[in-house]
Parts: sequence; structure tokens; C-alpha cells
Amino acid sequence: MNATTTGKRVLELTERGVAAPGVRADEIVIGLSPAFGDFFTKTIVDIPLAEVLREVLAGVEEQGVRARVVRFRHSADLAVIAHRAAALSGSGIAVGILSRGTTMIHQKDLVRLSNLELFPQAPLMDTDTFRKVGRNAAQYAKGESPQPVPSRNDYMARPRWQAKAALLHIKETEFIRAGAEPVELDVRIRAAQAE
Amino acid sequence: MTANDLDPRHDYPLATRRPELLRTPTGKTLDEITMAAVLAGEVTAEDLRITGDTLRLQAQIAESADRPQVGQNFRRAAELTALPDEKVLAIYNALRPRAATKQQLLDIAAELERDYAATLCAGLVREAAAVYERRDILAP
Amino acid sequence: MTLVAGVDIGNSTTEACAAEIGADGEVRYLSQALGRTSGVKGTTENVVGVLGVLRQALAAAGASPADLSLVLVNEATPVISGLAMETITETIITESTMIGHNPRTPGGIGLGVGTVVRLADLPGRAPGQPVICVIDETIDFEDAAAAINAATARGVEVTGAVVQADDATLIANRLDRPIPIVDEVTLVRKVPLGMLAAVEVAEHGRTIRTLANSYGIATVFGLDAEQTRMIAPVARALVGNRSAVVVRTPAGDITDRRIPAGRLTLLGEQASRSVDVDAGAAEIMATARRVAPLADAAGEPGTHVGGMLSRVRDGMSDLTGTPLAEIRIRDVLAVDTFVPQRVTGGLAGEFALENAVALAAMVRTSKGPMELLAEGLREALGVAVRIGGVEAEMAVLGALTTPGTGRPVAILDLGGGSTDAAVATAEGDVVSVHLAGAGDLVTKLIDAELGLDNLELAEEIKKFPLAKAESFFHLRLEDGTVRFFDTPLPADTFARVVVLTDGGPQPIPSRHGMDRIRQVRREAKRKVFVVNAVRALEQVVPGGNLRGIDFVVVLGGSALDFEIPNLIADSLAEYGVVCGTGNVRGTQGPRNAVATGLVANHARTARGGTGDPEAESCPASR
Amino acid sequence: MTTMSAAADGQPVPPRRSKRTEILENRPVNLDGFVEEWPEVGMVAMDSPYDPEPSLRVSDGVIVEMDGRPRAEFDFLDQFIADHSIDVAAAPAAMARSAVEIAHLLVNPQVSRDEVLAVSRGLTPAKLLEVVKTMNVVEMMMALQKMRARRTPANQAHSTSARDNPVQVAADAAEAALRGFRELETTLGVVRYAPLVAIALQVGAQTGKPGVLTQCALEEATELELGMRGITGYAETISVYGTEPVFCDGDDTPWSKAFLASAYASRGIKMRFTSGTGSEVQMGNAEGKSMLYLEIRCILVTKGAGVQGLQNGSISCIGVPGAVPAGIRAVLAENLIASTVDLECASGNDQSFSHSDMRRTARLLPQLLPGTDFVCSGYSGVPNYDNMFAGSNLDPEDYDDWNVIQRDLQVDGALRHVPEAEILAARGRAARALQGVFDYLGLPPITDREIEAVTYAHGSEDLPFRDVLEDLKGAQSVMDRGITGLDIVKGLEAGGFSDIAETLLGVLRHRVSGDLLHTSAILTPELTTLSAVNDANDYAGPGTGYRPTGARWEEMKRLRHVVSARNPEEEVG
Repeated sequence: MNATTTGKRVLELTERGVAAPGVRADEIVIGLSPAFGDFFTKTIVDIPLAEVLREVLAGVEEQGVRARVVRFRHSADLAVIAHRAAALSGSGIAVGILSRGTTMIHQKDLVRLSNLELFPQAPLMDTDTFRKVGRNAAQYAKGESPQPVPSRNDYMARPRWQAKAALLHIKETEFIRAGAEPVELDVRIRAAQAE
Repeated sequence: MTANDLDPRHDYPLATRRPELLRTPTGKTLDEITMAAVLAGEVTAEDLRITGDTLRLQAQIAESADRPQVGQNFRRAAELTALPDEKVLAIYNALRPRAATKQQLLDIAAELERDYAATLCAGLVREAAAVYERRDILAP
Repeated sequence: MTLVAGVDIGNSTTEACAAEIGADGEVRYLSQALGRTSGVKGTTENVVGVLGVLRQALAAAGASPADLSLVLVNEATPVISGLAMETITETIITESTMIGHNPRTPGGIGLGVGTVVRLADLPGRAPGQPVICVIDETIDFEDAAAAINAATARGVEVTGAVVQADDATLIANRLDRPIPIVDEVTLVRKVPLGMLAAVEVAEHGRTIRTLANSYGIATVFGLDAEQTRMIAPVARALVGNRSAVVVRTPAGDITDRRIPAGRLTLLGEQASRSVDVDAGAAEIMATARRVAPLADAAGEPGTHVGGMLSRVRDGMSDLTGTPLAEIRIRDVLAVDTFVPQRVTGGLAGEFALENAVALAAMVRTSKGPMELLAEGLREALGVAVRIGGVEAEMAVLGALTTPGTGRPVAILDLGGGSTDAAVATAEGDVVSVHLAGAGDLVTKLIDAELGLDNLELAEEIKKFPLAKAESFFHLRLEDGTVRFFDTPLPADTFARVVVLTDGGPQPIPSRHGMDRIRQVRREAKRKVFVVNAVRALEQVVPGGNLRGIDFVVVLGGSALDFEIPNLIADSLAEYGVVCGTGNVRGTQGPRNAVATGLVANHARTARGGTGDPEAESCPASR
Repeated sequence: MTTMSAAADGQPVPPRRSKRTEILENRPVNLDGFVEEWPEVGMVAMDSPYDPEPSLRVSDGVIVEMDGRPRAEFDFLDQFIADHSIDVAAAPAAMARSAVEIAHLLVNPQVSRDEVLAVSRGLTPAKLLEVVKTMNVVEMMMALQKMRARRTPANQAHSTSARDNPVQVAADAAEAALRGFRELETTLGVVRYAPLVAIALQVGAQTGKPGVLTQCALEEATELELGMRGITGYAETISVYGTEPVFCDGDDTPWSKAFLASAYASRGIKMRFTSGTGSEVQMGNAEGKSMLYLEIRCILVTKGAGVQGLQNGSISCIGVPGAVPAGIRAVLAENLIASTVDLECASGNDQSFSHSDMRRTARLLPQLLPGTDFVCSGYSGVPNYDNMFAGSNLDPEDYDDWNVIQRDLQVDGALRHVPEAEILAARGRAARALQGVFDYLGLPPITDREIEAVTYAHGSEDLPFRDVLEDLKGAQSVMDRGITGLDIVKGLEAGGFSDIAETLLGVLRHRVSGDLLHTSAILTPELTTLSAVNDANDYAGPGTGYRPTGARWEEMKRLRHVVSARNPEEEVG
């Protein structure tokens, strides 16, 4: 196998049945939106979702923490996904990610509309930020006090991305299945050339 | 001349055209709000508020200018001049979706009528209670 | 019966009390109030603030300014103080000898020794040679692990790695044979290639043993005695780290340099002496004692201390409108401190705690236009205003209304800008002193030592105890106890050390643990207030012997602090002194002493007597 | 289930591009986002097959069917509009007219504004939509010229600071007032700074030009409190939405907002609602309706609540209509409809809109040319990096362009060129006045160095840092001590700024009369109320209505550089 950083990676998500609450205190849950890696393959700024998930997982692993990946089909609301993921997490910490890149770190005892860290501007999310999201989530799980990932702002993001973000959001909501249970996923990310 | 026949063309703005009709909540006229009086401590923040009577005059102006909704708003406002700030904010919060039960809203309406003679505001709250019930946005 | 008011204009706070004085001189205190001082103390700018506080006090007594027969104002002492801080040591690493930072998550465990090579050069290495490879951030962790595994499979002995990105665990987890890996080395490209190097990572919760030991390094690199002597500072610098890299370079060194901070000249009324600022606080203060009383101080021009003092002078001159040439520094307090500074020549953005000296300087200005101030008040109130009494004497009189006190008594007035002391002998003589350094300096020390760069937060850390939010429903307090909550704590406090302010728990954004922050806070208070308490008392107590007084009453805003009075009391206990926070009139705590003293003094003189205020009735105010 | 993302194989050689394509590709307009319409989910400006057909049935004075929906199925917006916004007496006749006929009434200058209002008061949302759908933008501009409530156009500016520096806010407020803005709005980065910044805005505004009304956008309770204390003069950020779920997501209903409107009026404070196209689809709950149809519902809710006016023109969602076909036409249509139902309209142009200067201007002209009550509901009076409303369509760098466009077209955008000396004098004086007020109130001092810096500054980056700790303590003390507008008056007087003190007292006095509560009210620099009641728009075709003449036109002729006719070697001005 000859993996390279320039080559594309393929994301394989295999369903493993209904996700159960975790018992290990050293795990976090990564909650994915209904069409993440399904209909959608990249974020609003074209970062492949394979890279997004790989970076978040790497950030978690570097801290010596484990991650479970769970898909939520009953809602495309980031707070709902991240909060329910936190409820399934052994440490009580979860990361929620929407297909367009909007991300949130949540904790199970918080009210749903609150959060530990929120990254509301999907166009500003790059791979480095996703790595840090994973790192911080894992540090919260370990009871450490990570510096929040600095929030960025760009007032010219509105003319460029506001409408596309709305389209992506609406499209994702089409994949909602009312009452669907969260599903545990096996994640495999591999180099495309290996085929 | 009474305030019952205000004509927007002649009487507005009241501050310049009909100042004799205006009083502060402590009974002062506009002319009495002078710099000297402020410095002497004779004019306080309480003097710089509008009264229910003045709001009703302005409601007449709005209605005569064919703005019945604005007039109604001023008449509701006239009622609310009697309510303390916290009470006003509490009622506002109760009117938010899923914030109050039907009974709570009806109780507020009753209180508005009983304690403040605020019949228009009470009507608005009752109307909300009925709509909220039909649209299922009352507190459970 | 007459209604009088006492007003104390302080540097930051104005206090007032209202009292009725009976025909027999009996005082009945009715009310008190406090507010912010408007403008610079002792100037007509104060009138606004005084009026506000007076009205508040009178309103609380159910009276109006028209009922007053007299307002007593203190003789405001025209002292103000300024602060400056300068780092005096610097750690310098030359020729990239050493990487001694503590990444949060190094990879692998153990010690590896080998020649430094770039990852890209691994395929060219012959088998059998131990190497340490350097991996920059453009290389993905999977690629790095694959390349190392490939080299190992070929027989190249990769014994350790130095990584730029935060990837150590990720790489280590993917290796066929584990090696120690140090990561987050930001300037990884500067690691010298082709040299012999050692990488060490200790287990979780342990620190490195080989590279933190001179003989360990000597063993690894086969050094002789002279070379070992040279390497000793490197080993010392690595003590306490969980991971480290040492590269053997021909002239590599690490030095702990003292930055020439310049000479501080202390001009006493009789003698003058100079002292190097980088000699540290103890030396500076010893010099100051030798020349006491201080008439002025000067810093060597063009040096750090020159800059420090001119900053203080400029600030004072700006604030008071006094010409620069007339500013006299009448006291200095030097405090040793540590500030985190980036290491020069470090490759991983390492920080070292460098020594620094903080200097508080107190300036006595020309006496403020008190008469104009009094006139302004007279005009605004239409009431007689009298400037009454020296501040320190009034404070003593006020302090003596604290139940359980008696003469001879000393007071310590702990403010924001200065620490003041006064002593009243049994004969009624009062001696007083004003010293530089108080609450503001404590705030500054906390800010600098914790590297916060946020004075607001430092101020809160000074004022309130700490806790850690261990969950959304409980806090571990700094004394080890736990406090539970029914409603969840704010989201931004989760897993953080917080300071328990009046407005709720506020998170402290730093990597310091609760113990460290607490230690810094208490040390800062001790270095300023305890040192100054002793220093101040020594200057006012007859003969400088603290055993000569029986009672010390602590007053002022900082006396309300939750631990400063205890820190002072503990240190004074060894002199057999009864020390405690004042409780003016038995009700006011350490507040309102001067205002109360003004009224007491007036009542005493009006009666024509010289009796002690203790003789007067001090009923609890309602 | 297994899914795979497509993997590109190899690196295909990119096709050769023309130099011209490259140039076009790099034009700023291509940094803007554009999307295809998707009417099923409401991603369509104003022309959707899923919008309802107009209809109306009245029985016993109650509307029992509206736009194809029977009363029993009304959502809460339908019901509020049916019961409060539509004049049941006028409705049957109005609805009987065809959309084209009503559009003609709007465009035809010989039909008076009052005659249009007699019809528009009886129209349903779908009917209003149908009317504007028959109109192109030029017709809409013709109509807006007539339907604007106030005869004299005005403008509003944002005055904020990235560091919440009150000295900057005061100086920029003074400059904005001097340049002609009649309303100034601020908001905060650190909310606790609000009292100091609101005081600074008020002091700066009255220093620049008497009678400018000020506002501080905050959560309802604090905004109301600052207003009640007379530290601010009006309120604007009271949002309404066009579908029931989104309205509920905003934690409000038409009834709660109507009550809030009365609450403001009861304290003598002028207030307008805020809404705009695109917010519902942005929140994914447009119920398959066009952006403009939903916005018309917001406009009618505002009308029914008895609120005098509305800030609309997409506002913070401008990127959504801006990305779809005819979106900017829809934005003009929403301004027009607000005016057509007799509301004050503060017409957007207040948010960062495009990377392209040409497109920014094209988006502005439909409001600037006909004139609206406030052409911008927030022209950034500070550099966009200091704009805490996330940037505006225009900022100080555009001042000269704006003045030239006014002069070129002889159109009154309510601004003017001011010589630098006057601006420096006003900025410096505002900062000194604030220094005096802070001194008087015992707030953290403003140094002469800060005043010097702010006089010549462009933005917060040019200013010395303030002691934030002390400022926040001061801000808290303003709230704790119950400081009011009267204390600011006293502080100005004590500081020797008697004229500004008199002005502010004059502004505060207007609380008592409530004259400013009427539609489109502003204060003139002489402190007289000018509103749709006493300055009603009387446009009736060529030669009528407001047009810049006389002294105002002479003022508009002045620019930074104009060559003198008398001596072409020199410039006038």
C-alpha cells in the first residue's frame, strides 16, 4: 500500500445497528448529520468529508481517547445531533458535524441550545480546525481544560456563502427520517489508489 | 378648547402646536423643563416620561390621519403607562410561544382589567390565548 | 443637636458618614455611604463624587443637605503611585542543542539515540545505523508511519522522531516497533541534520531521567569530564519535563543570561546609593533601607530601570499636572517575580519562567488645592465646610472605635495604590507613613506570573477564591470541598478552573492548574502586603521595634480581601501583636474610619476636651 | 449500508483558458455566491408556482377566507393579518380590482398616495404579491417615490467600534451627524460596554448636529431600559418572521411583538420592527413559499401591530435574495410594499452585500433614486472592520462616491460633503464633550491623547487602548447608579458644553409629547418633529414632491475637489 497525502481518500461508512449508550469514560461520540458521506461528499468549501472525519478522528486519537461515530437521521439540527450524541457518549462529550461543515462540541448535561464550542461559519472550517475540534473534544473528555479553538469571522462570507448554505441545509433536511434511531457506524478511510 | 377635536393638520406636532395640552407625569408643562430647573434638581427623569392622557391625544391624531392600527397601539400603550417595568416585561415573556398555559394568559388578562383598567391589553392577551390554543403553542 | 457629616476622599473611593452631635458632645452616627472618587484626589474634581456620596449618606439618614450644619473633609494626602515591571533574565539556546518543551501528547516511551535525518532521506540510509528522524508538518501521519515502518523493515534502526505537527501519538500508534516521539516542535526545520541526538519520552505522569541528568547525557554521547561540565545547563533545563530532545553540536550551549537592567540610584535625605536592578528585589530593598528616608530615586538613563522610572514619572506627571521636574519618588517597593517568556533559540516555542522585578514607586505631589475643593463644596451645598485634621490621625481615631482596641495602636491602611501606616502612642502622638505598593501591584503580579495579559481577570483572581468545574453540577473549591448545584453551571466554565466572582463563576483561560493559580495569588499578596505591613510598621513604631505596639488594626479596601488580613496577622503574630481587621464603630468593618474619625475629632474639640473617642458612645447605626 | 465518495483518477490536464476568461474569473463579482432557484423549498425571490392565489371572503365583518385558506386553517400570521391588518370595509372593493389595475394606481403619478392607501388597506398578502409581480424595477421606483411616507428623505448610520471604544463612537457619531444622518445605531462586541457606548453615541450625535436620534441594539430588556432612561432615543431590532415555525423559533408571536410595541410606546420611545426576505428559507422553514410572499406577511403583521414603521430590505439575509434571479427586484418590492401599506420604511442597504463595487451600487440605486424614509437602515459610519453589525453595503470610504452620485443625478441621499476642518472640529469637540461627561459622572477618564488620536483617526486601529477593566466597572456603575439622559445633560453643562446640553435636553423633552411616535418621525436640527403627519409625501408627478433645490442643492454641489470657474487654477469648497 502506498498512501500519499496528495491522493484522494475514500470514506466508507458501514452501519452496525442501533447505537447504544457508551460505558467507557475515555470515549467521545462523533455525531453525523443524515446525509454526511451519503448524499454529500464535501463541505460548503469543498473539503472532502473523508478528510473532515479523518482529521476529527486523528485529533481524538492523538489525545489517547477513543471515538465512536454515529449517524443521526431524525434531525438535521446541529444542536439536536450533538446533544443526542453526547447522551450516547461514555464521557458525555460529543462532536456534531453537519455535511456542510458546521460543527459543535456538546456535553450531555448541558441544555440543548447551549454548547461547549460552536463553529457556526461552515465556510471557515478547514482541516486544521477539524483536527483541533477532535483534540479539544478529547481533552474535555479527559477532564482537561483546552483553549477553545479561536473563532473566526469574515463579514464578506455572507455575499459568497449565505445562499449556498441555505441550499445545503434544505437539501440535508430532505434526508431526515422521522423517528429513525441513531446508527453506529464503522468508519474506514483509505487511499483511493489502493483499489 | 378641549382636546376632543384634534386636527392633525393644525395641532401636530403637539409639542409646538398644542403645548398647553401636555403635562409630565408630575404635572409640569413643557416650558417648565428648563436647564435651570434641571440643574436645580426640580426636573427629574420622572418628568421625561409620557402620560396615558398624552398617548390618547396622539391616538386621536393617528386615527384622524387614517392610521387606526397606530391609534390602537397608542391606546394600548396608554394603558401600560400604569404598569411597572417588570410587570410589562413579565407579560411580554408570558406571550412568547409555549411560555404560558391558557389559564395563565387568562389570569394575566383578568389582572390587567382588574388592577390597571387595561381593557385593550386584556383583549389582546385573551385573543392570543385563543389563537395559541388553536395553533398548539401554549405551555403544556 | 447638630447634624454633621465626615467625608474621606481616597484615591479611588470617597466615603462619608452622617452623625448628630448632642450638646454634651455625644455623637450619634446615623448613616454612611461610599462611592467612586471623581478625579484626582485633593482637587476640585472631587466635588461631584463627594456630593453624590453625601446625598446618599444623608438620604439614608432621612436628612437633606439643608439640614447639615457642617461638613468635615479630610486633609487629602497627596500621594499616588505607579508601577512598572521588567524581565531581568533570558534563557538562550544556541545551535539548537536542545528541545525541552512539554508537548501535551508525546508518542511512545523510552530513549532513542541516533543521527538526525529527514524522513525523506530514510530510504537512502544504510541498514544498521541508528537514526532519529525529523518530520515536518507537510507530511501526513500515515505517510510518516509507513516510511518509518518501511525503513525499519529494511534494517534501518529508527530510534526516535521529532515531529512538527501534533501527531506523535498518531504516528506511534501506527508503528510496527514503538519509538519515542516528541511533537509540536514548531521550528523543526532548524534541527541540525547529521548530528548525534537523543530523544526521550517518559511514561504518563513521570518525568525524563536520562536527559535531565548530566551523567545520563554524558553516557549517551560518550562525553569527557570537560564536555560534561559544558552540558550541565542543558540537563538542568530539562528537569521536570516529560519529553525532550538533545542534539550534540560542536558549540551548542544553553545560557541563562542576566539582562543588564541598569542601576537604580536611591537618593536618601542623608546618603545616596546605587544598586543593580538585576541583583533582585532583596538587594534593592536592603539598599533602600540603608538610605531611608528616601528623597528621590533615579534610573540609569538608557537602561531598563531608566525606562521604568520615567514611565512612572510620566504617568504621575500626566495624572497630577505636576511638572516632570517636580515629581519626587518618596518610596519604592521592589518585588521579585517570574514571568513566562519565550526561550530565545528554542525550536518548539518553549517558555521559560524568567526572573523579573516589579517596581512600585510612590510620589508625593505638591499639596492639592484643598481650599478650592472646600470652596466648591460650600458653594454646591450652602453649608459650612471645614478641612479637618491629618488623614492618618483621623484614621486612628476611627480605628479606635473598633471594639477591643486601645492605645498604643497602629493602623495599616491597605489601599489600591499605597499601603499606609500610622501609630498613635499612649500620649496621643501620631506618626504616619505612606508606602508604595498595594492592591494594584498584586493584580499586576498575578497577571504577569500567570501570563494572562488580562488585568480585569487578574483583579478577579485577586479578589475571589478559585474552584474547578468538575461537572456541570459541581465545583471543587480550592480548599478541597465540593459545592453542588441544582441548575447547570454556564457552558464556558466546564472542566475549567474558575474564579468565583460575585457575578458567578468565571473561567480562567490558561493551562495552569488550580493549585498553581492559588499559589501565585497568595505569593503575590504576601510579597506586597505582608512585606509592606512589616516595612510600614517598622517605620512608624518608636524605635522600629514591632514588639512596642500591642494592637494593629487593618483598614482600607484591601482589608476586605478574603485572605490578606489573615496573611498579615499570621506574620505579625511572631511579634506578639494583636492584629485584626478593623470594625469601625462596631458595624462598618474596615470602612469609613477616616470619615468617622473626622466626626469624632470634631465632637471632641467642640466639647473642648481631649478625651478619647472610646469615651464617646458609639451606638450601632440603624 | 456502504457509501463511497467518487475518487478522481489521475490528474487530468485542465483545458486551455482564454486570457479574457481569466480576467473575468478574477473580477470581484465572482467572489459572490449565486444559486439556482428551487421553488419547492422557497429558494425563489418572488415568482413561485407555490404561492397562494389571492382570495378573500368576509362574513359578518370577519374575514373567513384569505388567499385560498379557510379561517379554521389560518396559521397565526394569517389570523393576525386578517383580524388586525386588513380593513374589512375596504377589502371587497380593493380585492375586486385586478393586480394590473392596482399596479397602475401605484405607478400613475396622477393617482394620489391617499387614493392608493384607500385600496392597499384592503389587500391580502397574495394580492399585494400579485400587484408587485406585474411591475418592473423602474415602475417600482416610480411607485416608491410616491408611496414613501415622509416627504423629505433621510438616512441612518451605524456607529460602532471593534473595541467598543466610546471615544471612537462619539467622534464617528459626530461626523456622521454632521454629514447628514438623522438616525444613528450602535451595538456592542462586549455587551457590558453598552451604557458607555450608548452615552457616547448620544453625546457625539448631538455634538455633530442637533436632533439626531440614537439607538443601541441589544436584547429587549436592556434596550428598553436604556431607552427609558433617555440614554438612547429609539429602537429598531424587533424582528418578525413570515412563517409560524420560524416566528416561534425566534421565540415570539405576532401578539407578543404587538404587546412589545405598545410597551415601547408606553415609555414614549419610537420603535420600528425588522424583517426581510430570505430569513425563512435561510432557517429551512419557508413552507415552500417565495421569499417576497413571506416578507409581505411580515409587513402586514407590522401594520396590524400598529407599529409606525419597518426596517426591511432583506437586512442580514441579503446574501440569500442576492444569490437568486430577480432577488434584488424582490428586495425593492418589499420596501415598496412597506411604503404602500403606509409604514415608515428604513430600506436596508445596511449589510455587506457584494465583493463588486458595481453591484453594491446597483443594489443601492433602487432606494437612493426614488428616496425612502431612511435610504440605508445602517450606512456604516465606521470602517467595515469596526462595524459590529458584520459590515454594511457602504462605509466611510464610500462617502465621496455617494456625494458625487447625489450631485451627478441631483438626487437627495440625505448626505453632504463636509470640509475636513469642520469634521475635525466636530470629532474633537464630541470627544471633549464626552470627556467632560465622563469626568462629571466619575467614569474612567478620557485623556487628551485619546482626543487627539480620535480626531484624526479612521478606525479603532488608530486609537490608543483604553483600560477595559475600568471602563466595564464604569459601565456597571452607570446602570447601578441609575444614570439617565438628564445626568448626561448635567455633565455636558458642567463641562462647559452648554449648547450640547440644551440640545440634548430638547431631545429628551420630546419624550413628553410623543410626537416622535408617529409614522416616519425624525427631529430636524431645529428640534421640530417631521413625520408623515406634518410632512406627508405629496409627490404627484413631474414638478411636484420633494426635490433638492435652493440651499440644499447648493450644498449638494460641493465636493472634495471642484475646479473653480472664476479661477480655474483653484478649487472651490
